[in-house]
Amino acid sequence: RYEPLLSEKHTAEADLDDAPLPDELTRDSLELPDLSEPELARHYTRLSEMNYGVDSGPYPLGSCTMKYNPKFTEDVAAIEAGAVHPDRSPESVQGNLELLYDLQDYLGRIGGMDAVTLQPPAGAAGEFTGVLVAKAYHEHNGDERSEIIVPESAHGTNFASAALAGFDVVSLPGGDDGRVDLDALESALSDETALLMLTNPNTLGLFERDIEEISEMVHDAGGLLYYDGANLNALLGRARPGDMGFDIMHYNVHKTFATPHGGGGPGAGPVGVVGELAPFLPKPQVEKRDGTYDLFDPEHSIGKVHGSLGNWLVLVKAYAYIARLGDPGLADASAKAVLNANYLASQIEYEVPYGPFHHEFVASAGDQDAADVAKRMLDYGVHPPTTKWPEIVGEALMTEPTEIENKTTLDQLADAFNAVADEDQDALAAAPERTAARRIDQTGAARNLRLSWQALDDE
Amino acid sequence: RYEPLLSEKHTAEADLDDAPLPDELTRDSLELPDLSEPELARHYTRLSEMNYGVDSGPYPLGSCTMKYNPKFTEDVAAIEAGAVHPDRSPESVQGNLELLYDLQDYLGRIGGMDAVTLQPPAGAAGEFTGVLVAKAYHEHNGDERSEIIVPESAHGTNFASAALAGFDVVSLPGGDDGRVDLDALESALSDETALLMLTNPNTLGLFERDIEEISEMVHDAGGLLYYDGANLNALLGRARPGDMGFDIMHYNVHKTFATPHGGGGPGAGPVGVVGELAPFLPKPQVEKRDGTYDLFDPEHSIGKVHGSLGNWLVLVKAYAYIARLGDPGLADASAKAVLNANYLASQIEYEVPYGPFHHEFVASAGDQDAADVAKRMLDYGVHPPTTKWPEIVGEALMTEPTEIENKTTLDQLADAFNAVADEDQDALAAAPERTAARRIDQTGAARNLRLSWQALDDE
Amino acid sequence: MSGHHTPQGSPFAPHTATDTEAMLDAVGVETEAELFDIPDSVRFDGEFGIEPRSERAIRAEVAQTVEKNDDLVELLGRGHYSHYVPSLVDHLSLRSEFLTSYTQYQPEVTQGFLQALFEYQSLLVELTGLGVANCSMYDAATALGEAATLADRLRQTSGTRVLVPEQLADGRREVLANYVGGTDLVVEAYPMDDGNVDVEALGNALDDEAVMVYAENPTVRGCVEESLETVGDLAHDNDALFCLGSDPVSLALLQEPASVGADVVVGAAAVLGLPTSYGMGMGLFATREEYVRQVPGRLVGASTDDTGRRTYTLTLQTREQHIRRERATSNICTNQAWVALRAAIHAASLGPDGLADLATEAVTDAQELADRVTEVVGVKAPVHDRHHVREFVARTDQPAPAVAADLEDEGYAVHVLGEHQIQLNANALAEGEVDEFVDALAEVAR
Amino acid sequence: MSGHHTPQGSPFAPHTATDTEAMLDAVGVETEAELFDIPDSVRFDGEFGIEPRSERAIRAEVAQTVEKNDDLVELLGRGHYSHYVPSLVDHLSLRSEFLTSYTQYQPEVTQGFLQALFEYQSLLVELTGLGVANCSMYDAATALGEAATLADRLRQTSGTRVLVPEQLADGRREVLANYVGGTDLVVEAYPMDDGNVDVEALGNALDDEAVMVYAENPTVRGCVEESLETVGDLAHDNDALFCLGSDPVSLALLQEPASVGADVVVGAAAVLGLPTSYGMGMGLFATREEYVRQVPGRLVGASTDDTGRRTYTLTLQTREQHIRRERATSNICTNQAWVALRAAIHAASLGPDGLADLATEAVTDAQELADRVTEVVGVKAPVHDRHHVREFVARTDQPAPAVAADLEDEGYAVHVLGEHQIQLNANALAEGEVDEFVDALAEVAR
Repeated sequence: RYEPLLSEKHTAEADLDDAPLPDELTRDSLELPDLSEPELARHYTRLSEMNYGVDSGPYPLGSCTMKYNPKFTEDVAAIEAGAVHPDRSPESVQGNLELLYDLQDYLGRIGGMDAVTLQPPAGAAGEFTGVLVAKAYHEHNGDERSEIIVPESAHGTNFASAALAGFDVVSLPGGDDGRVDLDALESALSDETALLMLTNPNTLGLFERDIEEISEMVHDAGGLLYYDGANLNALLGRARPGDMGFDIMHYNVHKTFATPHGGGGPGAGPVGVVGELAPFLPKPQVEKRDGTYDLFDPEHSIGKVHGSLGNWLVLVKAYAYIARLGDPGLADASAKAVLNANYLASQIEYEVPYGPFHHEFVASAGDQDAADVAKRMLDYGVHPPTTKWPEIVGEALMTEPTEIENKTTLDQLADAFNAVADEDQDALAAAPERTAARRIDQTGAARNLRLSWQALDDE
Repeated sequence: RYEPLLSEKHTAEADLDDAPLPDELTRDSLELPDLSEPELARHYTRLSEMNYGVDSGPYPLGSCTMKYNPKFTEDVAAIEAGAVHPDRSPESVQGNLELLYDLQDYLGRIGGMDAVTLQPPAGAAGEFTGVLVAKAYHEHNGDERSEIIVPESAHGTNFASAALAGFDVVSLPGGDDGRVDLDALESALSDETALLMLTNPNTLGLFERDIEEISEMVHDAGGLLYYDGANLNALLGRARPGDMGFDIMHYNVHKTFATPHGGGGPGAGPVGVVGELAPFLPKPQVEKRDGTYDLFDPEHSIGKVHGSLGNWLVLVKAYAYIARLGDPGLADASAKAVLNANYLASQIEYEVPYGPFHHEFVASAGDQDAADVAKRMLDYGVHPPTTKWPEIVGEALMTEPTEIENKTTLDQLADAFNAVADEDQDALAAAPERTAARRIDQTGAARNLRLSWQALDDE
Repeated sequence: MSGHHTPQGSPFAPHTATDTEAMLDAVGVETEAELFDIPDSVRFDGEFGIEPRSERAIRAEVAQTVEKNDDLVELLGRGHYSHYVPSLVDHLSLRSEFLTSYTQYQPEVTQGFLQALFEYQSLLVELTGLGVANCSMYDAATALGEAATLADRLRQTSGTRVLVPEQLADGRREVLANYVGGTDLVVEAYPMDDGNVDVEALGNALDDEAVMVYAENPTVRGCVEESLETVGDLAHDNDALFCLGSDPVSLALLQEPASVGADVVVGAAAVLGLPTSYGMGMGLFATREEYVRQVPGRLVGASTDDTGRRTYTLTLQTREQHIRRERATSNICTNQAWVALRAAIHAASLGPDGLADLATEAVTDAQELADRVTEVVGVKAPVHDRHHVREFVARTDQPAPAVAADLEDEGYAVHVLGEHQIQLNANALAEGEVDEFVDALAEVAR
Repeated sequence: MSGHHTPQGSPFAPHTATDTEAMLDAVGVETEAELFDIPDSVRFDGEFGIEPRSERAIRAEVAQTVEKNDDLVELLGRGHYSHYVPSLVDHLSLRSEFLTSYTQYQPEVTQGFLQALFEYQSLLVELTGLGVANCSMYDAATALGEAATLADRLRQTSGTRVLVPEQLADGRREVLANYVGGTDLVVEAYPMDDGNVDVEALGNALDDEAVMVYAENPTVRGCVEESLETVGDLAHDNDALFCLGSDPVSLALLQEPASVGADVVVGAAAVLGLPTSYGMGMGLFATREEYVRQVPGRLVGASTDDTGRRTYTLTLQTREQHIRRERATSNICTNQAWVALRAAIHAASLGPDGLADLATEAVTDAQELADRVTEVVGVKAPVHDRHHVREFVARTDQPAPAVAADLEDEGYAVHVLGEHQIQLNANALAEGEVDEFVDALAEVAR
C-alpha cells in the first residue's frame, strides 16, 4: 500500500505578481501542492486507512491509557458559540468561563485538590507548571531549593520538566518490590529537595502502599509532593491524591477523561494544588462571584505557561466525558480498567513479575527482544504494548488494556501474546509481515535525515 | 478480513415486564444485539473499511455517474433549523420553502422546463411521477392511451415505471448506429402512444442527433416525450431537454448534482415539465407571492408520490452543489466529464464501438466474460465499470469516469483495463484475488436463501 | 480551492491545464466543445443565470435561509417523530466508505455495507417476526403502495378491493392511490370505532373481492390497536393479505406482527436514525418468507466466497427492474440504504432495553400529557378511550383551528383534526417542557 | 446505551455480567474492589457529587452554557485569527483512524499519520525556507520559549541576553519568561520605531552577551516589518540567533524567513486548520538543518522498510524526553499533532494561490478598513505609517477604554492598547460588515 506525497501529485507556483506590497517586502516565490478537493479527499482517506486508532482495535499501551473517545464529545466541542477569541472580556464570555469553572470544580473533587488551573496544554506542560509552582512557593518562603527527586521508573517528562525549570534531578532507584525504597528516599532527601514526583500506582501498576510515610518524609524534609496523573485512571472514586498527601498534581485528560490523542496531541494537563499553593497558580484563574464569572491573577502567580487559556476544545471534551460518567461511571471505569489488566495478566504466558496490579502490568519478553515481540504482535492484528520500559523489568511489555475492552478482545490480545511467545527468533526478526508497511529502518532514518519532501528532491 | 455479525457478538432479551400496557397488547419477547458504544464504533468502522466508495478510488460505473460528493454539502444539510416536521404550516417554514422554491427554479433553468416538482424521492420515482403526469394529461384531454415506448437499451426503471402506472411497454429496437431507428419508431408510434421515454445522450454515450425529428414524430402521433435525466451530466450548459422538445424530464440529483449515493440511496428525482403539464404535477407545489412562500395543489394534480415532501436532506445538498458551481462550473463539469470519457476510451485496448462519445462509452470485452473482467479489475485496485449492459454491445463494459478523475487516475484505469485484456481465462476465473472477499457465489445465495441472522441460526 | 484550475470551472474537476491539453491531444481535438455531438439547432447558448458562490457563502446563505423558519416545538407526530439520535450514528454513517458508495453490485468490495444491510434486515425480522425484510423503501407511504401491488401479484381470485382505515395519514392514502392506479385495485375505507378498527363493520365490508386489509398499530391517532388478531383472522378468512403499519420503536413493545397474523408489515423506519427532516424518511417492508420472490426492492443474502468464508451479496435480483424490466416486482432502484444503515446503528446503540425504554416512554408520555391537558379548562383528552403511543387526540371547546393558531403564536405546532379536535404528540416535549405547554394550552383553550 | 451493562456504570466499559464474573473468577477474586491494593487509611469513601447525565442532556447543557457568551464580531486579532476552515478539513481530520490514534511509536501501522506530518513539515519548510520544521508545539508562545532554550543550548559564549520587541503579546512575553526561568537567560525588550524594530536602538542594545534576537513579521500590531535583513545581520554580527515570529498565512506573501537570515521561525500555525477556539492553537517551529539535533519536539523522517519501499518514521528520538530524560531538548511529549494535520489539509486545499490570496486579502482588508475608519470623526488610522497585515492600530480622540466598551455594546470586540489607541483586525469583518462597523465606530468615537 502506497500513497504518493502531495508534492508528488501536483505542485504549482503562486502568482505573487499582484501582491499588494512592495517587492522588497514580498517573497520571491512559493511552490506548494495544488490539488482539487476530490484528490485531497482520496489522499487523506487513504492515509487514514494506513493508520491504526482506538476504533481499529485494542491499543494496550501501558501508561498511555488509550481509551475509547466517545463520539458525542466531538459534537459538544464543535458547538460554535464556544469558539471565541481568547482575548474577549470576561463579561462577554460568561458561558465559557462557567464551563471552565465547573471543570475546575470537577477536577478538584476528583483529585482531592483545592484549586485547579486548566491552562497547561498537555501533561508535560502540567508537570512544568507544577514544578514552577513548587519553585515559586519555596522562593516565596525564602527557601531556595535546587533538587527534584524522581523515581528511576518515572516518565521521561518528569525528568525533563524538572530540568526545564532549572532543577537538578535526583534519580531514585526502585525497591525490590517495584515500589519506592524508603531507605533510598531517605538518602535522597535533603534541604535541597524541592519536590518528589511520583506516579501512583506507579509504572508497574503497583500502588505505593507507603504513600503516607513517603509524604511525611518529604514534608519533614521541607519538600513538596507531586502526583503525576498519568495513572489516575486506576484510582477514580477509590483514592485521591489529595488525600494521600500530594500537594500538586496534574491530570492527563486524554488518559483519564477519554479525550482523543489525535496522533500525538492536543491534550490538556490541568494542575491541581492544595490551598496553600493556590496563590502561585498561573494567571488568569476563573472565579465565580454572585453568579458571575471573572478572571483574576493569583497573588503570587507564576505567570503563564500557555499563550492563552490552554486547549479549550480538549477541555470541553473532558468536561463532557466527566459529566457523562458522573460518580458511578468514573468508579466503574477504574474498576473495569483494573479488572481488565488483572485478567489479561492472568492469561498470558510471558512472565509477569510483581503484583497485584492496578490498571497495567509489565510482562517480560524474557529471551526475546521486546521490540521484536511488538512487531510480531502487529501481525496478529492487534496493537502491541509499550516496550522496553520501565527498565526495571527486562524486555518490558508494559500493558494497559483500559476498561474499554471486552473479554473477547482481551482473549484475542492474550492469544496474540501467547502465539508470539512460542515463536522463534526468525519469525520475530521478519515481523511484521502482514502490515501495510514492513519493518522500518529507524537507524537509517536517523543517519540519513530526510525531514521534508524538499530533502527527497535532493536525492 | 472478517467481522462477526452484531448478533454473534452479544444479544440480550429486553425486559418487558414493566411494560405500561396490558399483557395481551404487548409482545412476549424481544432479543436484540446488546453492545456498548466502543464495540459498535469498531464494528462499523471495520465494516466501512470493507467498503469501496468514491473517496476510495475511481468508480467508473456507466450510467451511474459516481461523482465526488463535496464535503461541505453535508454540513449544509446538517443545519438544524431545516430539520422540521413535514406537516408544519407554510407560514412557519418560510426558510425551507424558499430553498425548495429556489431549487425548483434552478432545475427549471438547467433543464429548460417551466415547472418542477421536488417530491419524487429517487429517479425511478421521478419516472413514475412523469408517467402519471402524462397519463393524467391524456385522460384530462379525453384521450386515453395505453402504450409507452421505451428503447431496448433504456434503464430497467423506464420499463418498470411505465408498467407500474398500468401502461403496456413497447420496446424500441436500436438502430445500427446505436441511436433511435426512426423507421422503428414510426412503426411503434400509434394513437395508443402516451409517451416515448428517452435518455440523451443514450446509454452508449451517443447524442440522439435526430432528436428534433423524433420529437415531431411523437408529438404528431399525439404522444409526449419524456427525458430520463440519468445522463444529464453530459449536457450541462450545452443543451437542454426542454429545448429539444421534451415535455417531461426527471433529474437524478445523485448523478448530476453530486449528492452521495449512500450505498443505494437516498436520492431525489425532481420532475420538470413544460407549462401545459404543470397543472398535473404532484401536490403540493411551492409558490411565491409578494415575497411569501406558500404551498398549493395544482389544479389537476396527480396527487402524491411520496408521503411528504420528498428527500429534503438530499435536495439541500443538490442546491448547495448547484450554487457552488453556478453557470461556469456546471458547464465545466460537463466539458470535463466528456473529455474524460473520450480520453479513457482512446487509451484502452478493448474494442469501443460507436462514438463519438459524450460522458460514457461502452467497450466490449470480446471473448472475455465482462463480469470476469470486472472481478479481475478489482485486483488492480480500481472499481470496474458497469457490465453486460446495454446488451447492444456484446460483453459490455459501460464506462463513465465523470469529471472528477484526473489524468493520472484515468491512466491507472486504462492500465487496469489493458492488463486484464491481456490475461487468460484462468486468471479471470480466479479473480478477484486481492480483495477482502474472494469471488462470491451469487447463485448459491439465491438458491439457499438466508436473508437474516435468524436464518443463519437455523443452520 | 486551488487557484490554477480552470478559472471558475468546477472545483471538483481536477484538471490542470497541462493535463487537459494532453488529453485533448490524445483524443484529437482542440477544445472540449468539439466533443459535443449536438446539432446546432438544439445547442443551448443562453445562461442559467446561476452565480457560483464559495463554500463559505453557501453555508452562510442556507443557514440564513432555513433560520427563517419559526422556532416551534412540534407536537405534530402522525408518522414523523424525532427521537434523539446518538452522535455515534452521525460519526459512523458519515464515514465516506459508506456514504459515497454505490449499490453493492460488486459484493467483493462492498462487504461492509452488505453486512450492515443484512443486519438491518435481521433487526426488522426480529421486530416483526416475519421472515423477510428488504433493504428499505422510500417511506411508509410508498411501502404501503408496494404492499398493495404485492397483494395484487399474489391474488388468486378476481378480487380488487384494498381496505384501509378511514383514519389514515393523507400522504399514505394518496400515494397508495397512485400505486394501485396501474392495477384494477380499488381502495376503500372501513370505519373506525373509538380510534380502533371497527371490527364488526370491517367484517361486514369484507368479502372475497378483498385482496388486502390494512391496519395500523399504533394508529395515526396514536391509539394502540386492540383487535389485531381479529383483523388478521377476518382478512385471512376472506383470502386477503393482512398488512400492518407500524414502526420499529413501537414494535419493541407492541404485539409482534407475526403473532397476530400479519402478512406484510410496512412503516416509517426512519424514526430510528433520523430526526424529522422535513419529511425525508425510510420505509420498512417485511413479509412472510413464502412471498420472498414477490418482494419489492433489494434483498441481501448470506453466501460464501471462493475460500468458503461467509460473505453477503444482493440476491434475488431477478425480481428487480434492472433485470426483469416491466415484469419487475417494483420500479424501485435507488432506495434509502444509508438511512437503513443509520437506523441499524441507532437500534444497535439502543439495544433491546434501550429500544423498549423508548417505546415505554412513548406510552407513558402520552398518558401523562393526556392526564395533564384534560385538567385544562376547555380541553378533554384523550378523545379515544384507548392506550396511546406518543400521541393522542384532544377535544377543545374552542374551535380547533383557532386553538392551533393561538398555540402556534405561543411556539407550538399541533394538528387540527376537526372542528374541535387537535392531536398532540407528547413524546415531542422534552423533560421540563410539559408545564410550559400545558400553561400555553390553558391560555388559549379557555 | 445498552441496558444490560452495569447499571450506572461507564457506558464505555463493555462488560456483560457474565464476562465480569468469568474474569473475576480467572483472577481469583470475588469483586473488583479486592483488586485495589490501597491502604484503608487513604481509601476514598466519599462522593464527588457529580451526577451522570445522558449524552443528549450534556449536548443541550453545554450548548446552553456557551450560548451565554455574547455574540460579538471579534476584531481582536493579535495572534488569533479565524480564517474560514473548509468542511473538508473537519470531515477528513475527524476520521477516527487519525483522531483516535496515539503517537506513532509503531510506524508500520501508522504510516498514514506519519506521512501527513511529514507533509506538514514540508509545507513549513517551503513557507519558511528553513530546512527543518517539527511536528508542532503547543502554541506560538511556547514555541518562542523553546526557541530561547534552543539558543541557550547552542550558545558558545557566556551570553545571557534574549532581546524581544517592546511591543509583544503578553502571553508570549510571560511564557518566554517561564521557559528561560530554568536557565540564566534574561529577557530584555528593545524599542520599536513607528511599529517596526528600531534598528538603531537594537544595534546599540546588542553586544556579545546577546544569544537571541526575536522579531515579528507581521508584528503584534499588524505591521509589516521592513528591516528584517538588518535585524538578522545585527543578530548574526553579535553571534546571536535570529528568531522570527510569523504565521503560515502571512508567510505566503511576506519575505521568506530564510532569505532574511532567520535561524528559527516560530508562530501561530493554527491560523490554518482551526478557527479561533478560545486560545487553543498550534505552534510552528522551524530552524536551520544544522541545528536539527537541538530541535524540541517530534520529527518525522523518510526511511525504507524491509522491502525497500519508502516509509516514514519518527526520528532523532534521542533528543526527546522519553529517551534523554533531563537532558532532552524539551519536556514536550503530547503536542498538537492533530491540529498540524488540520493545518496541512487546510493549506493543501487552499493551494499556493489560495494561500497567497488569503494573505493578500489580509493586507488589503487592513488597508481598506484603515482608509474607512480614518474618515470617522475622532479616529485616525493607521497610527503606524506601515503596511499592515489583517490589523492596525487606530487613535481615538475619546478615551480608548470607553470607545471599546461602547463598541462592545454595539456588538464589536476590540483591543485597547493605551489611553487613546485601539487595535482593529479588519480581516475579521465579513464582506458587507465593514459599513456597519464603521457606522458603529462613528457613533461611539465622536
